[in-house]
Amino acid sequence: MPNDAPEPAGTLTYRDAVREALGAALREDPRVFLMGEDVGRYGGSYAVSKGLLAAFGPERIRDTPLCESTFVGAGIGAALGGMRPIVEVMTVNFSLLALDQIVNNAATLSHMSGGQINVPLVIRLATGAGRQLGAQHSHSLEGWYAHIPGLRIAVPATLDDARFMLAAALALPDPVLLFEHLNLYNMEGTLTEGLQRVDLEHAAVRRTGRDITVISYGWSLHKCLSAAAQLAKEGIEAEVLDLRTLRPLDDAAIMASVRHTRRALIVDEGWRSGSLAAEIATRIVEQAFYELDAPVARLCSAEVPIPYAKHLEDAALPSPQRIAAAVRALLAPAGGG
Amino acid sequence: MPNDAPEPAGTLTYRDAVREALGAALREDPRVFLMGEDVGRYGGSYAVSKGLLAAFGPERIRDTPLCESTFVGAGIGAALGGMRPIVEVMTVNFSLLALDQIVNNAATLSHMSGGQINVPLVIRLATGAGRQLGAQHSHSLEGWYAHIPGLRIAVPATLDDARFMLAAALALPDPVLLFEHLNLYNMEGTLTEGLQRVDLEHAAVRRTGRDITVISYGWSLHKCLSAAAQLAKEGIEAEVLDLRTLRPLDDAAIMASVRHTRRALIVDEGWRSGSLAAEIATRIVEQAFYELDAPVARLCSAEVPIPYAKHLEDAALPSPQRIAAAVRALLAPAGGG
Amino acid sequence: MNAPAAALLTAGHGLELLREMLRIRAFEDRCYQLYGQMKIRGFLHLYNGEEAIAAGAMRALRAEDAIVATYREHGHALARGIPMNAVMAELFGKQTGCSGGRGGSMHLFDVSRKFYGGNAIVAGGLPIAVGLALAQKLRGEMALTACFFGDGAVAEGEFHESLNLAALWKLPVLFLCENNLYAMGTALDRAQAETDISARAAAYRIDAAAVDAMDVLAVESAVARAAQAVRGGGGAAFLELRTYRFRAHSMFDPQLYRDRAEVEAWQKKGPIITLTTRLKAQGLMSEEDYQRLERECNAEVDSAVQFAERSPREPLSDLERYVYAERRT
Amino acid sequence: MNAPAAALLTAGHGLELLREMLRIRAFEDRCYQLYGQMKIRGFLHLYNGEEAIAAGAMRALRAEDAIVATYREHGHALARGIPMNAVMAELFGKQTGCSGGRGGSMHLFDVSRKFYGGNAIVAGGLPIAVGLALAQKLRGEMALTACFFGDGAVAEGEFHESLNLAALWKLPVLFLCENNLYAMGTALDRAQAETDISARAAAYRIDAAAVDAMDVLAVESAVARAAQAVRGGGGAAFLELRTYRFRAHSMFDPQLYRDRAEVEAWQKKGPIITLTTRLKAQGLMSEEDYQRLERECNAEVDSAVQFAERSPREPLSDLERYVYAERRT
Ligand SMILES: Cc1ncc(C[n+]2csc(CCOP(=O)(O)OP(=O)(O)O)c2C)c(N)n1
Ligand SMILES: Cc1ncc(C[n+]2csc(CCOP(=O)(O)OP(=O)(O)O)c2C)c(N)n1
Ligand SMILES: [Mg+2]
Ligand SMILES: [Mg+2]
Repeated sequence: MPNDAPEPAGTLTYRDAVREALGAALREDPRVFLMGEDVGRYGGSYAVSKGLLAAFGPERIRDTPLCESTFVGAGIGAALGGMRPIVEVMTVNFSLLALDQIVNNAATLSHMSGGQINVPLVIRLATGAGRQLGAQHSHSLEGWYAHIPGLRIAVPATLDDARFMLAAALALPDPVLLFEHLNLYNMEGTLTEGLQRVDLEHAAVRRTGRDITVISYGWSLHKCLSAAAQLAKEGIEAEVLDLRTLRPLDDAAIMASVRHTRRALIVDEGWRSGSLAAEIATRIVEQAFYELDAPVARLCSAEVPIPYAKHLEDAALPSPQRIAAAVRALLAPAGGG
Repeated sequence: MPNDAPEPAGTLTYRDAVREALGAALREDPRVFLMGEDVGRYGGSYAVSKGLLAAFGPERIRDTPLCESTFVGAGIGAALGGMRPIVEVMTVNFSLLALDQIVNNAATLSHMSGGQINVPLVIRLATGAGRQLGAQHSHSLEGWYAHIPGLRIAVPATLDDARFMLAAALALPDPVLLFEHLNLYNMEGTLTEGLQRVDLEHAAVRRTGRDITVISYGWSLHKCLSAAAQLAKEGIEAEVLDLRTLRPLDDAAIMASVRHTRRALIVDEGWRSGSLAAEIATRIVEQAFYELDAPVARLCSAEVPIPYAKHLEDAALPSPQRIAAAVRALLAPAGGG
Repeated sequence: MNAPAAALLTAGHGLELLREMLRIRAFEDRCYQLYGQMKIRGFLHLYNGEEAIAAGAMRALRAEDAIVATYREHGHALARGIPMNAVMAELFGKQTGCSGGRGGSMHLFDVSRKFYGGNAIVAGGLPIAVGLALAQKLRGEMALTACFFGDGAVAEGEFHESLNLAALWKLPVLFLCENNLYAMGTALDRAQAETDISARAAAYRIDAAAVDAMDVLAVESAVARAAQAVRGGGGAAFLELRTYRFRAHSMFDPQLYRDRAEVEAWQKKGPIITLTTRLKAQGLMSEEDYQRLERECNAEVDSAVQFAERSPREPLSDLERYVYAERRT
Repeated sequence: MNAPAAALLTAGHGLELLREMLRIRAFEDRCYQLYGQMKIRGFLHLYNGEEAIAAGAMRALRAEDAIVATYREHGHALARGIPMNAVMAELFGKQTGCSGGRGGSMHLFDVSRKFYGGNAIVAGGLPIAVGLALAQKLRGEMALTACFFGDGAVAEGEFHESLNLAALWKLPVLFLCENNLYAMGTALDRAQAETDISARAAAYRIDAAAVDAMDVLAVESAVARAAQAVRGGGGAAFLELRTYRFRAHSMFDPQLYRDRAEVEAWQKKGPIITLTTRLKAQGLMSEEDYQRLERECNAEVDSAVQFAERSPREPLSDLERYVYAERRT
């Protein structure tokens, strides 16, 4: 953990927090390096790594050519060779080009070698929609990745997690994918004073409530919190759970909250069919069916390649309004049965 | 539909049925061609296309170099250009190299172009585990692919579907992925007499029953049928539903059966977390919660890269025994609540 | 550079090329402003400095040829003949846009003009172009597929796979690499072990040449010659079009990776200046002609903006349309 | 072929190389039988005919070098020094196998010998090798990474990306392409527009040469020389090792794509025959010596089979182990 890293004073952005995390990791462990497209001279396509090249030099802040499969695979190899690479895939959309390396190698090598090999690789990816980038640049695939055994998937939604999840990921000998939602980079706030580390195991209750559990992560978490604030004015107390890691899922935290509120809504920017929301809903049914007062519900993105036009894009994504409406519907007297 | 194709007489294998489907499609429509690794001179890595090169020549049975991303992308382009390509990706495992083309292009072009473009492309892929091929050759990712809007996913589990789904897929202007499980190729049987076509919309009840609905597809369907036969001896009548298409899912057929039996087990060779089984379970909860007598259950593969050793591989996959046990457990008096 | 010598110039020919470049330039400059006004959103990649490629190449191609481009494709769309109204409306996200507002700047489509997009995945268009050319060959068409892409795409695996397949199968693909020396902030020599891109293409046994793409006439004649060879059944051809991007990569790029002086030096030899100087020197155009062309182009842009502004948006109820085809073929 | 001349031969040296090739051959032939007996399952790709590559190359490499191989890697594993017992037990799916029975024929691992697998995805090992070499460079090791792959891999995008990256970053990778003229049933000239693979590699500015890989001494000296250049900091090197696969691609291959006569012609110039003839001609080995070597190799295989047969299987309760690391590093 960063001992010598200066504690940030006052307000910072999520982007700053990630940058500080990178700086601390690079300072602390000579095995760490950052590699990806335009992480160096350009300063990172979302300006996350700006200044790091000057501070750490081109051996440790490595600009790569456009070759996602190979620089991700090289990250795997470098991890096998004793380094602690942080590979930045500019966005999750381009990670599809590297999927063979991630799924067939990073995720399998440990098991397939009978435990001889670890792949201590961290992959950072920008994710998500909402910036009118169109169908090829707006995927939310972190839930999809969470299907793959051998990977760990984590999603920092808060400044604290943006600042400290990277160190937690680097401390694990497994491949960890960290998904940073585009819309979070400009989020401002302060770090929790005195916080030195976070884990990659536990979900976190970000708001307590008694009437329903709203489960989310990443950028959607903030939409849930804003819906919950609105609902509170109407007398509905929603508990908001931040999953933080999508693989493994913290079943205990999910069930504890649902047992308490007896209702659950899952909010997920992924497409509905085959979403992570479906997985969570199913686990709740498997583990807490008889304690539910209503069917588990989910709110996801419309099942369309995300369109460019703003009104269509907005309509395709979860919004605080739709979240609040879904909560109200779940709390309405049950129909059927 | 194949008019001039001779009706097959008597017994044939699933492999034969796929080959007949290919032959009929090639005979019937000059726009159709087959392209992939070793589909020609080698005869197909699972001997599916054996003989087609001799019958149709190298322009229509095109051996490609090893370049999954490009020959799949070329299939997309050829479809745009007025052909009806059938692209064979030798196995789903290698399709990870082509995922960018499939997800970012095949699935998006129609919507992204405002409906100007169709991608009438059929991709055939061998899928599944159970042959001791190890972690990189045993993926069951058809359920994972079903997450992607813009794609249609179909899984022929019977000889009839192996024989006629291809024509149904070619008749659609959308990209269709057809998944053929390795273990099915040697399955023998006869085609339904007089059958000329099948659709890609409806699930099919393969065995009727009153006590529980067992939902599956592909190779797992046969495990379910064998479990159902065993259970029948014990007086348990399981209804077995063959999904046939994983995207879109036939919700109506699923709910109709579940409303009738009031219990459901989903059997899926995919890994459990984020499986198609989760999606189906969630839909049942969303649409038929108050009609359930027990929590929906699912039986999937263990969450491990599939190991080589036979005893470990067997332990990782659903089996008739485990299916039967899961059914019995669901029918046992409910605990909890 | 082993490009063919430019053809003898007439006034009509020269002014048409100049007009096309000026149209594109005017369009791009307006887009820049409109982005600042938040009329256009998303990623916006401007083509300033590279106009000679789209203008010269499209003139040398035919209506029956298919086109595949990148996310920096306004120029290609306009030069191909997609009405400026439809392109501008697309950037405004309107129903009258050439992709119904669903595509935006990076995804311009017009199938009636065989313009198969805009592709926002670097090198993602190459396999599609190979497939279009395969269809052309299988259908016996006397057409080719022109595939535009940047120097950055050369590092991607799909570049390699696509060049090999096109060469192996002797497909009518014309690869047009727009080498503007940078992929975002990554200079060519920090991306490629071998920076001679046309030499790289030749390693696949594809006829390849480099062209000074600040000279629109050189582009036009090189493309015409290569296209002729491809149409003649000679298989794929490759041109490296040496150019420079005058503006930032996109609207979010502070350009830390290059000097202002470098940009200015290139601007002095830009394609519009080059042709203008030549036309004037040869007495084929007066300053007045030039001014008139510029006015006409600006007027066209003005009216495209008005068209886009006034156009309706797609109804929300249509959000889920076109994910699957509505017609059965 | 511009390979270096083979070194002067001594009896000891020659017999060691021959023994290594005979071991591999005996192992592969036994595997063939064991597959028929269903002791070995899954995909099985045999190395007959190509033994000179593994035997020659491994001798020229050092313990500190890292190795990445393909699914046809029994020979590499054995020549690298993984005990035959552990390799055979792996094929039997036993706990004592070099991957605990979880990997099988295509996934042999031995990290203590820097043998980073077996990889069943064609070209999938190349990026990993590039990364291992990057680690070696960053850590200042005087080591290299040797990456074996087939001619089929040359068409894949990862070949291109990996060669470019290794060349661009001057990484200590030694690319060893086993060109056996076929990728499954696809002959080289139906896969590659340019069939001269070492020329292709040179297009990335990597030192490349082709070697007659039916001559184990030529392989050994070419690898030794290339390895020296790489270790000296010269960046990546590439050898195309021209060889031939005597058996079917895998156990499911009816070999429709080549003539028996072609196979037989190659068998006559196989690496074992070639070296045997030479050793005898130079009076460095008697027929008796040869018989003894063969007997010893067969005995080693016998005992490996016994070891594998008698070994325990992983307990079922361990199925879910190793998906994630158990130790924290
Ligand atoms: C596969 C992929 N990786 C990364 C990106 C992000 N990106 C967009 S444009 C670009 C640079 C491309 O450079 P070049 O091909 O030279 O085209 P130019 O922008 O110079 O016209 C990058 C890295 C992308 N769109 N696709
Ligand atoms: C990406 C990928 N595509 C297809 C396959 C199936 N396959 C296995 S081996 C092989 C041929 C490879 O040929 P080559 O690289 O020449 O190696 P060789 O088998 O001749 O040693 C193919 C197509 C695969 N394993 N991986
Ligand atoms: Mg560029
Ligand atoms: Mg080969």
